[in-house]
Formats: sequence, structure tokens, C-alpha cells
Amino acid sequence: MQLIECPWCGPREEAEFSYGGQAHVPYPADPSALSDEEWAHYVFFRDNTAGVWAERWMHATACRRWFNAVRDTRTHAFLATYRPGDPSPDLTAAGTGAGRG
Amino acid sequence: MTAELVRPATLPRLALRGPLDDWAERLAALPPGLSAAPDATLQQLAVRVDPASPGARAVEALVGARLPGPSSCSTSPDGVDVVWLGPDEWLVLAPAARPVPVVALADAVLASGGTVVDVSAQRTTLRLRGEHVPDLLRGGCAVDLHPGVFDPGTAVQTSIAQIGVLLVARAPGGGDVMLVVRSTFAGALADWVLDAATEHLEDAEHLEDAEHPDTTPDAQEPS
Amino acid sequence: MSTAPATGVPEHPALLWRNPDPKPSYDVVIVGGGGHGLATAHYLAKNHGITNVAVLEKGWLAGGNMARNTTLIRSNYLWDESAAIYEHSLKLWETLEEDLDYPILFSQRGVLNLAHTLQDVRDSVRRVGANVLNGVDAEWVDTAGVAELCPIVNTSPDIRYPVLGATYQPRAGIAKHDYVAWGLARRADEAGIDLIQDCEVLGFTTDGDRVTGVRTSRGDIACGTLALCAAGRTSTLTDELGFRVPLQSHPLQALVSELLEPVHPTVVMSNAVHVYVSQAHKGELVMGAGVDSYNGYGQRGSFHIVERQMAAAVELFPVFARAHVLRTWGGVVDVTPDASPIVGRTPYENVYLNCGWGTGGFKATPGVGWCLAHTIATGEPHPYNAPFTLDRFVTGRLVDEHGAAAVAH
Amino acid sequence: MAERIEGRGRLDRSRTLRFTFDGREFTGHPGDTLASALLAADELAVARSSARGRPRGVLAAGAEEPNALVQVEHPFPDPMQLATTLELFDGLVARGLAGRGRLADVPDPARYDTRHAHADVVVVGAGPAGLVAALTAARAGARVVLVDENPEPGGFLLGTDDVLDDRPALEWVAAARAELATHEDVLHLQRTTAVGSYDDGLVLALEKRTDHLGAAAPRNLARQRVWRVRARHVVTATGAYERPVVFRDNDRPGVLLASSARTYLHRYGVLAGRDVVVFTCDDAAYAAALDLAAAGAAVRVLDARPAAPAAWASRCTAAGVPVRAAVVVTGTLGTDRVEGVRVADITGGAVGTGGELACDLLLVSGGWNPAVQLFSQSGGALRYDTELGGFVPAAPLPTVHVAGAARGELGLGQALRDGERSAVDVLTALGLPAPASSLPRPPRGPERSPGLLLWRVPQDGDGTEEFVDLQRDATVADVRRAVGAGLRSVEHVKRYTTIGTAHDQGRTSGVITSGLVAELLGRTVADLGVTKYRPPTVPVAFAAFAGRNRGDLYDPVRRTAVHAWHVEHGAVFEDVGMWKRPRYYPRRRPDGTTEDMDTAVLRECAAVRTGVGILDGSTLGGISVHGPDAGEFLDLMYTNVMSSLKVGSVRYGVMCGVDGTVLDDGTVLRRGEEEFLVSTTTGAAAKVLDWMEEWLQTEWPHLHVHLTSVTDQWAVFPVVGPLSRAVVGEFAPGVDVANDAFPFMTWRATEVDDVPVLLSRVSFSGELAYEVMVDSRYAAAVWERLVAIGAPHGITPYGTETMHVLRAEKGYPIIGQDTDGTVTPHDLGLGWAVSRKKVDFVGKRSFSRPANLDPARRQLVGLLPLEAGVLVPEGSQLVAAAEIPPPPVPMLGFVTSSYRSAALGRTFALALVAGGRARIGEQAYAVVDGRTVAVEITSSVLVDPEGARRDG
Repeated sequence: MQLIECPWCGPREEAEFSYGGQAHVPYPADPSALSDEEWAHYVFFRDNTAGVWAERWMHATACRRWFNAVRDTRTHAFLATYRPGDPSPDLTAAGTGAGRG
Repeated sequence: MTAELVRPATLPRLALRGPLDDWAERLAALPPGLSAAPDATLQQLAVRVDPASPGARAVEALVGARLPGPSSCSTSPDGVDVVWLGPDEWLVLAPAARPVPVVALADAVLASGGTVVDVSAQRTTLRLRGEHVPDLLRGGCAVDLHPGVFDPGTAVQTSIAQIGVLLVARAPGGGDVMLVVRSTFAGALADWVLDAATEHLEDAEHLEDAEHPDTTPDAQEPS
Repeated sequence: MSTAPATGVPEHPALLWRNPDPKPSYDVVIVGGGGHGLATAHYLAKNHGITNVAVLEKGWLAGGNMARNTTLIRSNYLWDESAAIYEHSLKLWETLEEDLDYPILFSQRGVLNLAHTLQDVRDSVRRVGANVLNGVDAEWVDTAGVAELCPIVNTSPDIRYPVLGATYQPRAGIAKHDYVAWGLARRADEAGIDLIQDCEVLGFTTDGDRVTGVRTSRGDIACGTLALCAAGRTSTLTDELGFRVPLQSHPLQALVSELLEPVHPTVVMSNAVHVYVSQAHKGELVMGAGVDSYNGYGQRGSFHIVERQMAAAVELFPVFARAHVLRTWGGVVDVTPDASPIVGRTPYENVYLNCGWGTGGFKATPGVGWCLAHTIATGEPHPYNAPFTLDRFVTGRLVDEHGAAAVAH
Repeated sequence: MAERIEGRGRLDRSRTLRFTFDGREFTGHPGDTLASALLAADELAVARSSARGRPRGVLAAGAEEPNALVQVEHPFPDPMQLATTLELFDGLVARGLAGRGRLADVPDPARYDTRHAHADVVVVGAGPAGLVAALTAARAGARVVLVDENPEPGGFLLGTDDVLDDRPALEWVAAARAELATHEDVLHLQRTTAVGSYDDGLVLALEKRTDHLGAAAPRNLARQRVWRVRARHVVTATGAYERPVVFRDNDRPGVLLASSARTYLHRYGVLAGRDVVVFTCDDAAYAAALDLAAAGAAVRVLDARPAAPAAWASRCTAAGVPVRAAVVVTGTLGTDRVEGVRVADITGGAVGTGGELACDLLLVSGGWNPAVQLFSQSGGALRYDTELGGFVPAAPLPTVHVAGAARGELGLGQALRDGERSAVDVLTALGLPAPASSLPRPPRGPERSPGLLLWRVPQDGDGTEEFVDLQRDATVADVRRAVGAGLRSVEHVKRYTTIGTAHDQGRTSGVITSGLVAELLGRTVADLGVTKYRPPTVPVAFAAFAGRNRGDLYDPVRRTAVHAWHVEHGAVFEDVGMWKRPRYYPRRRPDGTTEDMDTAVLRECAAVRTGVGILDGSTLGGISVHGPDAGEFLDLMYTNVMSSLKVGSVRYGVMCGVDGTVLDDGTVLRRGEEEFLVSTTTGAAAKVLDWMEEWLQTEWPHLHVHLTSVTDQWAVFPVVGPLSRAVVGEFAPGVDVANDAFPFMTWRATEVDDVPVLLSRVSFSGELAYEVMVDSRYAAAVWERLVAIGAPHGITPYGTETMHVLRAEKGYPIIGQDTDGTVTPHDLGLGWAVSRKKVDFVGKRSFSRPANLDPARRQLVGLLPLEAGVLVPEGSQLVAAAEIPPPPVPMLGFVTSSYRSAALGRTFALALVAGGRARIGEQAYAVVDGRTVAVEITSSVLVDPEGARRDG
């Protein structure tokens, strides 16, 4: 069970957070223009990276804000957390990211 | 249903009742070194405003306390607490006797795109005091209560046994804490505190049975 | 009815498999030496006489989810398509011990899916009704029925979420996962199929819409047909092949207790008071619950999931209070949006896909092996796996086993 | 024979403790374990082996003990205790186990709880290394948690007569303990075993708080406590376990690990044998030989190495202890206990001719296995140390350090220095200045000479009597058979032989197994590795992990503000999520009997349809939506248009997931230009708020909208029925409640006794209804006043069951009951609530997928059983024909809601049926207990379809 660095509240127990899956998958600008296949890829398909990727978390029992994290799904280790809207930190540089408490 | 519904001669004036009224007796009988005082009378306002906006300054002027940063609480000379809930979200808790002017506050933030909502009944409070309080809280809460980390001015939102709770430090080290909890969860939190207090009972004899004492009045069968 | 767990543990055969080096080419290459890969190999040989086959396992045979699951076997799933393939699998389980001539300790002791809310009861009656009409043995039992089938369940009316009844499938049960894997492996090995361990697939060689071979940590291997049975690691392979699958890989934790005298005669599952538990043959309690919410390949999970599971276990089974957790671990389960598998074609003409079994992989082992072998041998999906296509997510014809699980009114 | 001797041990000999083992009475002293007390009474055999029923005796003195599993019967049945770690108490009743423990068949009365702790560094193990690490960190002002499994600190020092600064080492331990007690920021926990080391410095430890008091344990204290220590750094100073050597009949009672015999002597005052043979490959066994000799035993040493270490040999000679080198034990003699050993010379690995030696105790030392479990659990990589013959940490982790024997630094001096080094590493990382070094001086002992790597004494025979895992009765023969069967991985060998799967998790058998497999395959142990270490390090009771989350505290009970009134008035409750909701209010009849549910519900329904009823609807979710873009936001979230709603009005709305299935429904009040009050179903309240926040924060941050949960702020009381106008009119005199002044789907604000009240004309029953909303602190008072005003009108409180019947009679779906996660608004007949004008809203694009346009989709319809009184169970499947053909039988759909209707005077149901709306008027058959019940498919609105009752 990890400590997750909420961008606002600081490091908190993992049980305080809820998970939001892959980050940076924007809602399509005009869904009606999409084919069924393109729409299905937005609704059902996400990356399933075995390694470092960007994902979403929400600090459910405190500030209730969504934020993004760069994490290695092989070791489960967090490399960095950052606010939505901010660009995902360069994954390689993120290796030394502030996420490590 | 036991009592047949009858219309009394005179209708009593509507009176305020707190979610923990039915626990008052048991909470008053906690062992020495541990007291729990419910208070449902506070005016509570949910304030959303951009902390950098003029509206934020207006709120601070009206309330008499600055809008604090993450996991913090500031208190006005009149005893009004302002607790950080999120990057643009605060909870104002004012004693019933010295309420904050809601309309003025709402107008003050409107220009800055802010919002004020009266949430006085959404949460209720339970003030825990005594030497056993830190140990009791550490029995269900992962927040570090160490003096120097959890001192007056600290206010942390977390959970205790699946119940969302806001802890407002009133003394260093967690010996005096105001718990702020959703009203419909208040009974469950009180049951948790009463059960946790078992550890601090002087003698164990009066523990009726070792099973968890069933403190809830709502046995499934009709009473 | 349910049989008490056998006391002794049987002897193993003297030879299981040969550990051959990989040949340069095979008619069929199966990626993944877990239960599904081994079962597919077995049925290719047994049903279709196809033996020029290699099963490539990146670690030790059946060391992935096959070694980490809680060994539950049942077919009382809601939707017709699910009931069909799981019931087909259960029927194969009933003759697997003879077929493999291996003591897989298959024990049909029934499974109780407990209902704690009025909506649970409605969902249960609905599932039992669908099961019966699909030829799956299922019945609704009331609270007294639960107490009779499994006396150690706390059926008192004043626990936090009282047991209002349960669905019961008498033919459901458990089996010893390792022995199932070794029995399948031995049969495949006997048929001349090469089981290659420590052989990780690193990439593929393709020619238009055909995959001509796999690049592995033990050299390149050409293939006529390719079948992917890599469970939680499927996405790594499909990414390499350039097509996407709607899988998310999550940790799924499980734990065992010390050996105990028989006390738990059946299998009990509960969603609201989240835990499921059976007692294995040697006497250990085997328990699991839900997946960890985040994606994870670390074959381990977070402690607070175990903590909630233990509170549920003691709430439902007060006599388990002083049973001890001996060991906790985790697998990597590939979950699809509708919690149903994907078994069938891919954009490559000679590549077939078997994945998305989530928490239901073990119970499907013989059934999916049979169907995938049929699909490979004939080039056409078997009727049982035909509905589980990759494109159902585009058409919207899902087989939604997540179901409502919502709380009503 | 084993016996208690004078002048040794850390016991309170002034007090005698009585206990029963295998039905026979014994005595011991405070400070004994069950194992030491049994040894003191010369009781060597403690159990029968699980598979082969061979007699087994104590081998070790701690958690690595494979044999001495005991079942405790009194004070409470406990199926898994180790005699070597079970502290003796008066009145203990226990018996030896043949592998399987017995659970109690009555609930456990003990309490269990948990504690969180925070520290800069948590030190695991209070041996010399751990004590120094904790002292060094504490002196530098760090916050320290020190945990140790023994009743008192000292670690291996408790089992030796080592000296420090020329004084007994335990005096230094006592001083260290006293100093730690002076540091306010040190939490020192004995009888506390670290069971798991997780991410980011989380160490879980189990404290046994009252087990050692037996039946005298105070009932209000938690018997066991799970500590959750979150530390910035972890130092594991967990020592090492002595490794046995495998040879024929090595399982006979009377075989002990050398260091354990030394522990029984010094810690428990028990001389385990009078005539002792010490068979060793390692220097450490010599200390045991010398100590037992000094205590009066006749001891001889057999060293498997070509030559005995000179310094130790000379000490033995001085003590009259004969030492013989290049010799091995090939077997034990005797029946239920060791009476002698077979010995043989060994030169260059080849075993020569043998002889026999009489003895009553055989001590064995094959070397040391560092306790790397916690380090490995934290993700630390291991390296095989060929000299040590064991696995040690390959490299330290950034925040997990290992000190002392746990990383192969054997010996007292190394342990002290390594403990200090690990603390200094931590303090450096924390940026704290390290205090001046002040280590006690250990005696100058002989230099440690290399041990001999001997997993198994080479000998012929089929290996079926050479035991590798004593608890699992697994032998060398089993390992050979596994490798012969084609198994190459130690994980396969473990599962095939079950070696290492018992309570001790392979502490004494794991490395040996890798050694044996390596020899059989001609590979190196480093190449094979060992099986994975997993939490917990020692077995932990289920109830300990459950803690206080039991009974009503398993999950919070949520109560509305009027809960007490419901209880006083006899409500029977139903669980809805965490809520307790009144389901119905059974009335007591004059004859003292109480109405059953059906009777109560028919009465409640009739009261609402003909008079006036009142429901506690406070569990519905409430969300205050503020801001200039609030209307636009709700248009994106709901299928219908909300932005056009006028202030003072209310609109019903449906909310979908991205896949187009119904997520929730509810009403929306517009309170101002920039203010809406949204209500949700009870079950979906939290989910809808999270869903809205997710879209606002991650997709549409440009929208100026603020969401505030007001679920607990507002109590909501529907007052329903033709007489509701009279009741509400009197309750809220400030509002004209007439229909034209206060029309359907509008709301009014007023005050009653200066308390703000909202009234809204929303009806979930089709009757005239007013929802009374008030600050939940005044809810009880308002409810009582409404009931008082309504009494003359026969006001009747009603529960969820009646609410279900009334809404179903009107065909209103309940999300979560009439939907199952696959149902769209169109399926429910709510197409009218799906805007065609809006460019987009959540879920819209999914409506045009092929599956959504399939006419065979299941649609919500009504069902009327042809036999008017038949109640079709909810969930029943629907089929096309009266005769059920053999499976698989095609199913048309299923019953979602089914009730007796006072209004209709008969039973009715709602169902989801394939192409349902096109089948209205047709017949179908519900399958109930294997037979079919004919039903007619009807419109889903069965009562007052034209809506005449709504306005009263």
C-alpha cells in the first residue's frame, strides 16, 4: 500500500484515493463525426502499458480533486504526480520526479 | 406500530436537534481521560472562490480570518474557523451566536465567480478532548498526530473506519480535536468512538458481553 | 451432495514433461504456458490429431495466474453466451481426471453466492432462472437453506448485512490448480508437443496479414498458426502486433490459511460482504476478493484490500476468527469492459486470441482449451466462443457480466 | 535426558505455572515457552508428523521451528501456535498437532484492534544490531519505532552468555532499553513481529498484547494489535536462522539446532541432554558445545570440515570436549528419541566406513540463512553468498536497509558495527547529524573460519528417510522424484513436494532444497534462486487483520435525522447501500398480533391512494450546482435539456454513461439563474457527484460551475395523497397550495417558525404530492409536526416497499432495479426525455450503434398474470411457450418488479422484454419453480394512465 503525493494535500495513504485509468485521453471534440469503431476505441479501449505510463487518480476522502500520475505498472512505483491540464512530465526525466516522498 | 398517531393539543415550536442527540448519554459516560462533546449548532458555509481573486480578499475581510492553504485552518478573533477543503474550496464554521452574514458573503464572491452554500446541517461536529484522544484516533486514522505536525492551524480531511472525517487540531499532538463528519454518518462515528473507548475502561467487569455492544437502537425486529 | 475434503494427497507420476529445446518451426505456436495454453495443446492433440505444436512459457509452466487463482469452478453465469461456455467447461471438468489420468482432486461441493440486499435477491432469482433454462443446475435457497448447506455461515438476522439467501450450484466446486496444469502438460508432452519454458516472446515476424514467426529469448521460431494465451500480458503482445484490445491488467490478490480440520464443506461467495472462500483438500482455507483498482503487473496487491477481505471473512464466518493468514500473493488478471472474454479471430489471418477472462480464467480452462483448439484446427470459432469476438465492442453487442450490481432506489 | 538445571535461565522460579499437554499435567515458570517447559520435563516428542505419523520433537527455539505445532484448547481454541514462541501461562491446555489445527465452533470473544504510527525510521529486531541502530537514531533526535518479537529485547544475546565491556551483554541490553525509554520520540514494542514490509516504508507488525496472560487477560484490552508503521526508512535487523544438515532419520526427537540448545540453556535453564554429540560445518556450534559442557553435559564435537578451527579446538581440549574433524553423521539411532548416531569419515566428499556413538542429544549446524523476508518483500534483490551458503541482500534499497546477521554479518562485533552503520546511513539520508559512536566492546573471540557447504550428508539409500521439510514430511526422495519428473524450477519443486508451504515458510528447508536441486541438475544455487518471499512472515489471525471492523462497525450504518422516530414506531428496516431505510411499519392489532409485510403494505398503499401518507426520502442524493455555466453543464450531463428550466420549476432528468446505458435519474429544481438543486437516487448519490466532478475537472475545466453535496443538508419528506394538500397547507400557511397557484413540477420557498422550508410538487406515486424539504437539524421536528397535523386525516408513514408499489403502478422505473447496467433510456420508454436538439451530451453517440438500434432490445413493459392473485417472483425469466422445451430455452426477458396492488385489487409486474412494446397485448409465460405462469404483456402504466390524480 503506497503513499500517493496528492498535488495539493501532499503524501497520503493509497486507500484515500480512487483510480481513473489511463490519462490524456480527451473526450472527442465531435462524437457524432466518429465512426462506430472510432467511438468504441474512445469508450472501451485504453493502453494497458506494462511499464511507465500516465494515469488518473482522485483524492476521494480529502480535496476530491482529480490529478495525473506517472507510474511504473511493473513495480507499481509512482514516479511523479501533476495537476490535470499540466503536460505529462518527460517520462525519462520523471524517473527522478518529485513524486517520490 | 406501537403508538396510534394523535394530534396533540398544541404544536410545539420547531426545535433544532443534532444527529448525535441519541448518543449524548453514552458519550457523556466515556472513561476518564476521554470526553466527546457533540455540537450541531454551528453555522457552516461552503465557500468556493479563486484564492487569488478580489472575492477571496472580501471573504477574509467579512469573516475576519485569512483563507488558509492546504490542510490548514485559520480562526477569527470571534472564533470563526475557516478550513481548507480544496484548492478553491473552504468550509467556514461559525458559532451559532456569531454567524457570518451569508448574503453579504455570497455577494462578495459573486463578482469573482465564487459561490457560497449554507451547509450547516450537512456535517456535524464532535469535540474530543483528553489524554487518550491521540491513541484513540491512531486506532483508525492514518494522519500523523505528532506535536509539530498536528498543531492548532492544522485541519486534515481523511477517513476513520470507512467514515469521511475532517480533523481540526485544537491543541498540539492531538489531545484536543474537533471532528467534523457528515450528519448521517455521525452515529456510526460515535459508535466507533464508544467502542474504541473500551480499551481505556478502568475495569472490564461492567463490559456486559465481550461481543461488540450493540449500540444501535434499530434492531431489525419491531421494537 | 458435497464431499468432505480427501485427507491424503496422492502420488505424482514419475515423468511430467521432457524440457526439449525449441525447434525452428511448428505448425502451431501457442504463446503462454498457463492452464489455457496447455489445455489448448492437449485438445489439439486429442480432438484434432495436431501435435506439431509448441507451447512457449516465459517463466515456469503454469506459474502465472494458473498458480495464483483460488481454484473455484462454476458455470452459474447470467448471460446465455457465458453459461454456454462455462457449462461446457464444467462438463469437461467432470471427466478431466480420467481423461488426464491424473489426480486433479476435482471436488463438486457446490457454490453459494450469498444475497444480502433485496436487489441481490432479485438478481439471484433472475440468474437462477436463466441458469435452469440454459441447462445449468442452479437453485435459490433461503437463509435456512444457506445455514443447512454451510453451517459456519453467520445467518443471524442482526449482523451488519444479514444473509437473505443464496444461489446454489451443486455441481460447482474446486480442483487442485497445479495438478490440473501438470496433468494437461503431461498429456501434451506425451503427444509429442514441445513445452518450452524460460522462453519469452520478444517480437514477431509478419508477412502482410500473416504472422510467420515469433522472436523469443531462446531464438526465432516459425509458425503456421499462432495462438495468444498470455492472460494479463496479452496487451504487450498485441501492441507488438499493432492492434489494440480493450484489456486492463489488474492485481488480483488471494491468500491461504494454515491446514485446518474440515470445517467448510462448500464454496461461499459474497459481493456485498466482499470475500469468497473454500477449503482445499489438505485443509487450508483459500480466499479471494475483488481486483485492486489500479493497473499493475507486479503480481502483488495493496494491504487494505486484504484487510477488508478479512473483516468480511470474520463477519460471515465467525469461526474463522483464529484461523491464520499463512501467505498472501497476487496474480495479473486481464479485465474487459463487459467482464467477458475475447476468444477468436484477430486482424491477422493466422493468429487467434484468447484473453479477457478476468477472475474467471481457471474455471474456463478445459472449456476454452477445447474451443480454441477447434478454432485453430478448423479456422472457424466454435459455437461456444463465437459470441466472444473482439468487434463486439464496436457493435455494442456486449455480454455484460458486470451487470447492474447497482444499489436500487 | 533433558532437564531443568539451577543457576541458568531468565525465569521467575518463585512462581509455578501449571499446564496440560496431550492430556498430561506439567509445570513451568514465567519466562518459559511451552517448548522449554516440555524440554525441562524431558518431553522431547511433541507431535506426530502430518503424513507419515512419525514422532517429532522440538528442533529450534523460535519462529523457524518446523515441528512443534500445537493446538491450544484453553483459554480458547487456537489452531496454529508454535510451542517455541508460545509464552507459558497458568492454565494453558494444549496438544501436539499432526499438521491440521481445529477451529473453535463458538465465536471468539477476544477483541482486536489496530494502531497507526509514524516514524523517521522503523527498526525491526531488538538484537545488538537493532538496539544500536535505534539508539543511534534516537540520540540524533529522529522519530524511531523499534519492534521485536520476543517478550524482552536482546535477540540472540538472550540465548548466550556473551559479554560486552567485560560485563554480561544483557546488562548492556537493559541499559539500552532504559535509555530508549527516556526518548519521547521512540516507540519500543516488544512481543511485536514485523509481518509485512510494503511500499513507501509501510511496515505491518502484529503485537501480542495479552496472550501471555492466558485466561487472566483483561477482556477490554485488544488481545492482538496490528501496527501500521509508516516510516521514511526501514532497518531490518532480523538476524539469521541456523540451517540443519539432511541425513537419514534426521527427524527423530532429540535432534536440535546447536544455537537453539544454547538458547534453551541460557534463556530457559534447560540442559537438553546429558550425553551430547555436536555435528557441525560451522564455527558457531563450538560455543554451544562449550556451554553445554560447562553446564555438566558430556559433549563431543564432530566437524565435517577437513580440519577443526584451531582456536575453537584448543578451547574444547581445555574444556575436555573431544573434537574430531572430517567426520559426518549418517543417521540417528533409537525409537521415539535419539539414543545414538551413526558416524563416518568424509574425505573429498566421499563417505568412508562408519561407527556408532551413544548419545541422548544430537546438535546440528549446517550454517546460517539470513532472515531476508522483509527486505525481499520490499522488492529488494537477493544475491547468493557462496561462503555463507545463504542468500543476502544484493544491494540496499533507497529506504530499506539491512543490518547484522540478516545480511550475513555474523558475530556480535559485526552486528554492533553494522547496526550503527545502518543508522548513520539513515540519518545521512534524513539530513540529521550522526551522534558520536559509543559502541560497547565485544570480547576478542576467535576469527570466524569458513563453513563447509553441506546440504546433505552423501549416503546411499533411496532418501525416503532423509527429511528436508519436517512439517510437510517431505524428503530427499521427493526432491529427486520431482527433478526426475522434469521439474527444473524451484517453484515447481516446491509445489510438487509441498516443501516450504507450511507455517515456517521454508525457513530451515528453502535454501537446502535449492542446494539439493542444484546438485541433481549440475547447476549453481545462485542460478536456481529460492522461492518468493510473501507477507505475512508469521501466520496472523484473520480476526487480527479484521480489527474492530466487526458487527455494526464492519461498515458504517447511515441514518437519517428521523431514524429514532422510525425505530420507536416499529419500522422494519432494509439495507440500501450503507443506509438503514424503513421498509414498512407493521401495526400491532388489538389482539396483540402484528401485521405481516403484505398486510402492512396494502394498508400503507391504500392510505396513500385514498388519504395521505408520509415517507422519509432523506436518503436521496442532493447536489447544489452553482455558476454561470450551470445550465450548460447540466445539458451535457443529462439526456434532456435543463438549461431551459425556469426558476421556480422542476424537471425530471435521466443521466447516462458514455456507453449510453442509464446511470441514474432524478429531479432538478432551478432555484436561480445560476443555481440548480439536483436530486439523485439513494444508491447512486456518491457515484453521480463523483461522475459530475470527473467531467468538470478533467474535461470541462473552462465551465464555471461549482458542485456542493447537500445530501445531508436537506431532509426530504414526500407527503402524498388526496389529503396531502390539506396537511401541507396547514403546515405551511405562507404558501397557497392550490393547484393553479402551485402547479405540478414547480416549487415554493417559505418559512415555518422562521425555519426555511422548500415545497415541491414532485410525485413518484402519481398522487397529489408535496415534497417537504428542510434543514436536516429541524427534520425530526418537521416530521413530527406533519404527522401531528396529519393525524386527524389518518396520515400514514410508509416505507420503501409501499413506495416501490406506488411508483410501479405508474410505470416509473427504479434505476438499479428495473435497469442492470445494459439498459438505455429508450429501453425504459424514456425516449421523451432524450433531447434531439442538443448537439451532444454524455452517452448520446452510443445511441446510434447497431446494438442500440436493434428492435429486439429488451424494453420495459407491464405484466398482468392471467390468474389475478398470482405474485410472480421478481427476477423470474419469461419464455414464449407454456411448455418448457429441453434447455437451452430462449428467454424473452425477466421480471424486474412485482407486487400486489391495492389500487388494482390484483398482482402486477414490470419486466424487461425483447421488443416488449411491440408485444403489448400478447401473452408470455413466467417460469416459476419449473412451471409456467401465463401473463399478459401490457403498457407499463397500470394505474391512472391519464394522470388525473396528480393534481388532487
